[in-house]
Amino acid sequence: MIGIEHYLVVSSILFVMGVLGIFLNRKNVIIILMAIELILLAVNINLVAFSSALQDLTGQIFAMFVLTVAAGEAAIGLAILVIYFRGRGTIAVDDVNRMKG
Amino acid sequence: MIQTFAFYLFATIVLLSGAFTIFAKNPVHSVLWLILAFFNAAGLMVLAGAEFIAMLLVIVYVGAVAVLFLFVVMMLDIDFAELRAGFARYLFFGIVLAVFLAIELVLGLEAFRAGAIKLGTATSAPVDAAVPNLEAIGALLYTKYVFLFEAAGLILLVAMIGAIVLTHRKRSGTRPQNVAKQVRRRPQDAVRNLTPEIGQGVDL
Amino acid sequence: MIQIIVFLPLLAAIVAGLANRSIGNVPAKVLTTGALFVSCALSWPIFLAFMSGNESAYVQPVMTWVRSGGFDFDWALRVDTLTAVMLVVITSVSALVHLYSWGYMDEDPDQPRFFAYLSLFTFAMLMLVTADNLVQMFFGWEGVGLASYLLIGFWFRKPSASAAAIKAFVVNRVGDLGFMLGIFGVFLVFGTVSIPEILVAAPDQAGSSIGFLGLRVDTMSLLCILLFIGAMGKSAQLGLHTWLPDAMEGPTPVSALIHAATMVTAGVFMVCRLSPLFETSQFALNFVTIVGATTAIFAATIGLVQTDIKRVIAYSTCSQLGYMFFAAGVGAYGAAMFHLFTHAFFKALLFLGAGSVIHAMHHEQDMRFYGGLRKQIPVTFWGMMAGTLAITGVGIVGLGGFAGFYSKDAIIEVAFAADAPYAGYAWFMGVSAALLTSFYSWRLMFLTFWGKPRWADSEHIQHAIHGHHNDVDHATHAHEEAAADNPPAQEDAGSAPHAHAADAEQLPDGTGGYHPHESPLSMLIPLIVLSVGAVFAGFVFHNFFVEPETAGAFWQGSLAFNEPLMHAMHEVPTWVKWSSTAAMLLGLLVAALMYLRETDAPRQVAENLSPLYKFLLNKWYFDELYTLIFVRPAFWFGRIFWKGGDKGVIDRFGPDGVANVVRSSSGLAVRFQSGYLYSYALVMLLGLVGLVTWVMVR
Amino acid sequence: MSDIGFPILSLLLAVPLVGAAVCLFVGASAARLVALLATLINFVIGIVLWASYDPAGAQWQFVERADIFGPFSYALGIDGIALMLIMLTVFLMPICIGASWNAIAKRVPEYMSAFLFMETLVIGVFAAQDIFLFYIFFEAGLIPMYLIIGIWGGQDRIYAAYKFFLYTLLGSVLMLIAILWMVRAAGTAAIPELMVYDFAPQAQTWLWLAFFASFAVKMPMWPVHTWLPDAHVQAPTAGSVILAGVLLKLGGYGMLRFSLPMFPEASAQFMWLIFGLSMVAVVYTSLVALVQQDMKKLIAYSSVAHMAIVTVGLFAFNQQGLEGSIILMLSHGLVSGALFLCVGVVYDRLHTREISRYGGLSINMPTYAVFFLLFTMASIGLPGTSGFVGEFLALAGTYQASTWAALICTTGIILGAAYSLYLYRRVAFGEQKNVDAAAMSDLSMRELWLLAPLAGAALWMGIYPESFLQPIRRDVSMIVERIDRAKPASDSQLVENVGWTERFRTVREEHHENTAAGGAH
Amino acid sequence: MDYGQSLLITLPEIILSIGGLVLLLVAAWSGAKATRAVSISAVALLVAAGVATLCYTGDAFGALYSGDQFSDFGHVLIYIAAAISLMIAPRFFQRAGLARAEYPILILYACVGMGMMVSATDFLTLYIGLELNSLAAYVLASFLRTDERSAEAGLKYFVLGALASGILLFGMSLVYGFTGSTSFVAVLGSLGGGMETGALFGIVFVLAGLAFKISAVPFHMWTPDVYEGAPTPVTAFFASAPKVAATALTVRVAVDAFGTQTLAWQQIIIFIALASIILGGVAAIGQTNLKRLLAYSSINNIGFLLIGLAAGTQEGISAVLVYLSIYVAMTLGSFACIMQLRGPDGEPREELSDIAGLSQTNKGLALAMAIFMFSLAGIPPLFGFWGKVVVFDAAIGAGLLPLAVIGIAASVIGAFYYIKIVKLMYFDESRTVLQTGDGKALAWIGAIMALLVSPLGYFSIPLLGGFANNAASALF
Repeated sequence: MIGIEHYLVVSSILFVMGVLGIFLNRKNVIIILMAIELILLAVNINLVAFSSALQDLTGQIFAMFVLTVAAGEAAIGLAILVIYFRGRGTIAVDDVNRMKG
Repeated sequence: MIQTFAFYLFATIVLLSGAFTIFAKNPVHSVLWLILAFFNAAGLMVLAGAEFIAMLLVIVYVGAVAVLFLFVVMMLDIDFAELRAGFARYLFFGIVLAVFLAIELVLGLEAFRAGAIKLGTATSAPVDAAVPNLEAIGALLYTKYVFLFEAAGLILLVAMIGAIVLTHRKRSGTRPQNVAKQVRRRPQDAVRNLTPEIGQGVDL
Repeated sequence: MIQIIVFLPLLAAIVAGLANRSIGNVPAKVLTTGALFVSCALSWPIFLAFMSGNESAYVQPVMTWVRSGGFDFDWALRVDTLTAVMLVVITSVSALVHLYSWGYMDEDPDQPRFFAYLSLFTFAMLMLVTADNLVQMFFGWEGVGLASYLLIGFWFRKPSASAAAIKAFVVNRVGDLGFMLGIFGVFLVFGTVSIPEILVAAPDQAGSSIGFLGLRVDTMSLLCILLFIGAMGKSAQLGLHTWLPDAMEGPTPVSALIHAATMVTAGVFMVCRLSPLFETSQFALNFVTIVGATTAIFAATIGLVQTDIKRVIAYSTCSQLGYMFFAAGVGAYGAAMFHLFTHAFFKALLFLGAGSVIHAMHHEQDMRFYGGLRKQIPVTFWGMMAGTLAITGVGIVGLGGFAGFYSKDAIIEVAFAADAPYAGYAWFMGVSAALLTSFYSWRLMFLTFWGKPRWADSEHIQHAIHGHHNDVDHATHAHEEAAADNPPAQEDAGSAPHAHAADAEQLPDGTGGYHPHESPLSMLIPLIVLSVGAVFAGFVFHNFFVEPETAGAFWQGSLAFNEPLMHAMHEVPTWVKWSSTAAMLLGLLVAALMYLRETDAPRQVAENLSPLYKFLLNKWYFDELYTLIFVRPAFWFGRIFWKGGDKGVIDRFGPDGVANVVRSSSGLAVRFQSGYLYSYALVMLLGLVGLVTWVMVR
Repeated sequence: MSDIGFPILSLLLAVPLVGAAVCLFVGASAARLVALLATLINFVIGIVLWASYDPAGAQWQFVERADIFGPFSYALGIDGIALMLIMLTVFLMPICIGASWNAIAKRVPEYMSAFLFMETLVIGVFAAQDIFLFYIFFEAGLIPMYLIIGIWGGQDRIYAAYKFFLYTLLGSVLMLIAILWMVRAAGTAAIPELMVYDFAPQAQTWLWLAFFASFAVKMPMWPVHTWLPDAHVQAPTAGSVILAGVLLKLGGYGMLRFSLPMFPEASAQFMWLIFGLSMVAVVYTSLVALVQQDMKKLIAYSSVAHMAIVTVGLFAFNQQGLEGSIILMLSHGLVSGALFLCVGVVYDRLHTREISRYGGLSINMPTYAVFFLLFTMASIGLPGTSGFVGEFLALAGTYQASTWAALICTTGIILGAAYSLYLYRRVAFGEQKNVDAAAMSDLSMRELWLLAPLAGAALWMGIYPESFLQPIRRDVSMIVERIDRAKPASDSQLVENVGWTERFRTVREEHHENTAAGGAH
Repeated sequence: MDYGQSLLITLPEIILSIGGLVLLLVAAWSGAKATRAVSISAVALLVAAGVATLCYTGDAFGALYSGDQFSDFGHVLIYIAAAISLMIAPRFFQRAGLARAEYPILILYACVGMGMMVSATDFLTLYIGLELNSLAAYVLASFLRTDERSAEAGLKYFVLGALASGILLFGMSLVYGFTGSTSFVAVLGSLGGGMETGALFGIVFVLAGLAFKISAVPFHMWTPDVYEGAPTPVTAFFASAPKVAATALTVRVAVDAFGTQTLAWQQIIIFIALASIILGGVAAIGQTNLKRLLAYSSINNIGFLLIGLAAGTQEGISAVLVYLSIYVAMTLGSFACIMQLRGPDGEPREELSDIAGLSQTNKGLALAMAIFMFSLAGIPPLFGFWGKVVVFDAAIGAGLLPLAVIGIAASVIGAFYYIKIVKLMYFDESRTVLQTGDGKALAWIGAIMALLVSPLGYFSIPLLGGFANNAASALF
């Protein structure tokens, strides 16, 4: 068995990477969406690892729900992206600042 | 041993492809890297004994989500050349911050402590080795978590409604054929005779 | 009866003041003057009753005033010998001044107002002298201050008049500060402000000490000095005298009533009223003596060189008040009161006489433009003469003389006789001042009534001659008077002026063709009556006021009558008794020499002693000094506090500063909200890292 | 229920409130009438209240109480002090309405409504017996005053309105925290019970400071006074009247009702803070008043100086000081209000407050000049006017507590005379420099009717202050009794029969003892 | 597990879900014509759900869902807010040409999610409810899809919201791992026996995720942009119902799940409370857009709410609920007023400069707006003051005196911009002639809310206080 801490390290790094992806990206909103998926992936790894370590299925159930929600989220996110693109003709992150202050 | 090797392989690839997902300049590449990351994460999960979730990950993410991404990337007709430019602005600060957070997390979670991590003790849904993973999950899902299961369905419903509400549009620019109108049309309505005077032109 | 005496003038003042436009001039004048004559008529019987010993002190309660945790004082009218003396002085002089004003103010459009003020003043003064407690005395004290303010500023269009009015009020308030603190201290020490109770309790507190401003001082000295500061203000003693000469901006009857006969003597009255209190503190008495004696000589020196007829008399008043104070300081309260009494008559007489002269000279007040008026206005002349004889103390030792002879000489003698520490100083100053008094009084007489007319150069007279004059023209005069206020210093009082000579019609006799005429009867009657007083008051009353055998019974303990001292006064060496007479004669002689014989002498003296002359002419530079150290800094600090303090510091660093900080931090916050997704995410991450770090290091 | 079987205090609150509501729905002229009527009715009710008040009766009279939630209740009731201040309010209000009769031309219904609302709130402050209720009324006064200054004010009205609002709000929010703490500690929100509750001395210190923050701003004390001149200058005449006449009294009332009886030890501890600030205020603001060119600003600064005397009197820890301060507050309410009215009279004619634009008004406006003079004299505390009784008693009380404070504050009578008379001289005396000023007509009948009652009241209070002292006497003595235990040592202690030779000796040791006992120096 | 009982307890959610489905079908068949009918039905459904929520109490589906008094309070408040958001919306969307039946349906599903949030006693329920609400909210934010600002708002909301739920999830996974359960009760018990750093991190991450939902500093960045960009009725909805749900959720998590580790989160709450008060106040001063300004105002108000939570006592929770109720009334009222502002062309106006001189053109509207502003500033006698009183009272009761002092002093900053709006309406002269009034619904809602926060509101104190006390007692 691989120790739980290994999983935790992997998921932590993945999580941080996802977060990094959100605010380092200046050019493309889609990549941000993908970064979000990475975060959720990290969470899922965490949940499954804990589930396994705890010998408890709740974690896996949780992971399943996360998956479901992630799918829904992706759909909504992309839909918003689409209408945004329709309106502005761009998905560059730098341009998403009509409102500020 | 093979487990350990597999873990490190999967873990390394997950992290690497995760990094490439973020740093790839072409969004299409990003999506592909993401798919790779998902596959390997599924591998990690299999290692942890969650076969069902692993499969689900592949099916849902790779089969649906990632393809959706790809679809949208293509559909949006983005000028990729323009998107090539780098990260600039918060790069340094952001990385420092992220690394700091990662270190904190790792330290905080005490992965490097001599002893094992003291986890809680689970009581709610113990794993029964005799029952297959899929069956056990199914049993839980349709009994204890049925309420949430239904609610998750609502989430998908909302996502669907949302996607439709936002993206569906009546195409006002198209000109479909109107057969009845065509049939009803008579020559006298369509033609008129004029005798224009010189230099006056015709008033359409 | 006493209520009628006191409140009738108030009633008259209210009616005349408020209803002046509906009832007209004459009824207002009749009402006020009538009220005063009634008061006067009722006062004399009281006084006579006390003289005859048929009456003893009593208190007539009027109304509750303030009850505050033991700090209780009511409206009440106290009548005793001291009050009775003051009653007759006040009501008599006031009645006469009212009458006099009929004539003097005849051309003024605002007569009801004037008479209302006069009556109001009389009321306040009566309240002061009938006070049973210190606070009511303070009421009268400030009330007369108000009336004085109003009357000085009566011709309010004159800038100088309104300035003088403010000056009088504010300087008096400086004294009142002392008075108020004195009252507070009295209450703290005795638990009451009732005068009789204080006087009874005072000896018990002699020698006790009390904290004041972080110091520990003798209780009674402190109280007496604080109260005396009030008296100094009202009675224009050295340091707080500056308002009195300026107060001459008011109409002359006002000067006679308020700034000679009554109000200014309130300080003396107060010291006498509280004499048992002062008796408990030798230190305070010494202080009173020194202040009084110094004022006597100081004011007299200034009087020597003034050219404005009213100002000469004003300084004379100041000086005479000094006499009264040092008399009180050495313990001769009876003598002080006696001088107050006689002085009221002869000084009012002098002022009214001066008013008559001014009236005749068409509001010219500069003595350098007078001369030779003896024949033109004889009644005035003789009245003034009586006054001058009285003030200079003309008389023969052992035989008798004019009023001042009795009262002033008594003071000088008693100063010699007293064994108080500074009595010797007081005596010397007294005699010296007598010399100066004689000089400036006679100088006034000689310049005004003797010599050749020098009217032609007066602008006032010029106006009169050329018909520029009209009835409501006081303000115009005022400007010129203000301009003439500070004549060039080189110009001596006695020399013929040439400042305004440019367009004067040069007639050989110097009259410019102007013929002064005697004042109307309403003005002359008071003169005559007061002349009688000036001549006979001393002779008639000295037994009651100062004679050791009889005065004790007369005063009935209403002041601390020191019988042994009065005996000692009679025992002084003969040369002492003659000293003041000699001083008087010397003064007369020098004055006559300088202003009748060698009319060029004054100018030479002035030139030879130029610094001293300037020093005196500028009144020892007191006004300049006060302007420099009080008035200017007050305005300067006011501006600093306002612009620099309120605006520059408090607002700048307070509300405005905070508002600016908030506004600029608002700008910062808004700038942070850049609109970019990544910066939003960064802030969230920052927050997350912050919180995680916080819980880790905690 | 009240002693007279009728919730008269609630009625007192309700009448203007109803009037305020009605005003919003009627036209300009009707609104004027409604406002006048409501304030007059309230005045009459006030007289009934005064007449039914029994100075020898219970401490709290006309008590009404309705529990609302937790410790919070709708509780009304007054003692003599509150009665007097309520009388002041109901007396000034009709005058304010009258003063705005023609001067306010725009948005009259709202204006009248704001004023009536203000009346309710101010009366509420004085009548509240629940500390939350008090706070609600206290703080709510900001709203109508903000609007009055902001809508109907002068040129810089917005700056002034902001300054007024935020200054006073910042002052009072801290008080709210203190109130909450107190209610929790004492277990009651009833003011009468809190007034006899003994808070721990350490707690008192910061509670006192929190209350002080609020009351000092309201008062206003130096150096948090700078909102006042701006507010006064910009406010319409009636706004200034009510601001000076009533709103400033809230600070004094608060100190009297809360700071002193609830925190006696802290009050003693901070006596020197109060004295120090007040001493500075008297001299500082008087000097500032001396150099003002704007009539209202001058009077505003003089208010600060007068209020400083109120504060020293309050913290003198004796009957005279307290009673004097209360009378001075009442007097200042009348006199300052009247002075602002006087300014308003000429402002209405010439539309400038610049002193130099006037002059010689005694000539064309003699009646006006008389009133102006009377109020000026009352302002500088001439005996026989209301100002004297207040100042005199307050300073007498102060003298017993500290001779330094008494000396410095008494200089206020000199400076006060200087700037007031200087103002009067420039306005009423002298030549008529300006043609338009010279052409102004004398007081109209309406203006006369506004000023005359104030003049009468000022004189009444000066000549027979017993009418006003009697109702407050018992209440003041109760406060004095309560704070007596913390009374700081005075620097004016009498020592019997120390030898003659010791006079004028500086006894430093003794001085230090005194100051040590007296708290912070 | 008794399913029948559980279903009864979750009846409000079931009513809304099924009702929503039916309405969806109706909408699908009749298209935009049915919008009005669907809206009315949706309100009816909310009423029914509200009634249902009060009928049954108890735990449902194991310990996943709790229908206690606390959740009742939350439900009712959410339903009221949602119903009002529905009522004010139709005209707005009509005018925009986007009157669609999906709006009420999405609101209904958001309400289902919010209902689950306030009733959640398990992290799973919490997550599902939250996401249900969030997904609906993302769509609602970009509902005016042709409007660039709306789309941008949706995008920002979505991205940051997803990030936040990632953080939240990560935290929940840690909590799960280190306590062994997702159930609040079990977590509470497990944490009671000491805490691993991992669990502590979990708590921090969970709180951070929730802080995003309630838009507390520093997780507030989305708020101004979303409030500004979203269609105004949606903004009104965002400012009310989800705030209630998220706050109630935060309270429940803090107390029910982390209640044995108060020290771990109290300081965090205190920090973000003060930061919210100050930043909400300061940043609002520079705003020129009314909706944006109200966004900052909501941040500011969340700070006050959190002060009550920081107290961590029953009293504090009760105070939070009272404040929340008053806040909902104030904020909905403000939006009802803002929505009545229209330019001469009939277009909605939402700039600060537009309301200059409003008091001259529309007295009633200006008065109502002024009441809301003074109330938000916490000036008595308006009812907003009472909210501040109870909150600070609770803080003092918990011994958090410095917090109370700083908090209340910072509230003065907020007053600055509230009175600025009053100043604009009353002191300034109007520059543009506005059409005001937009149907009776808005006017009535504005008026009713104004009455509620007017001094008359004090009459509701016993009732409101009683309910809030009961609700709070359910958590302890």
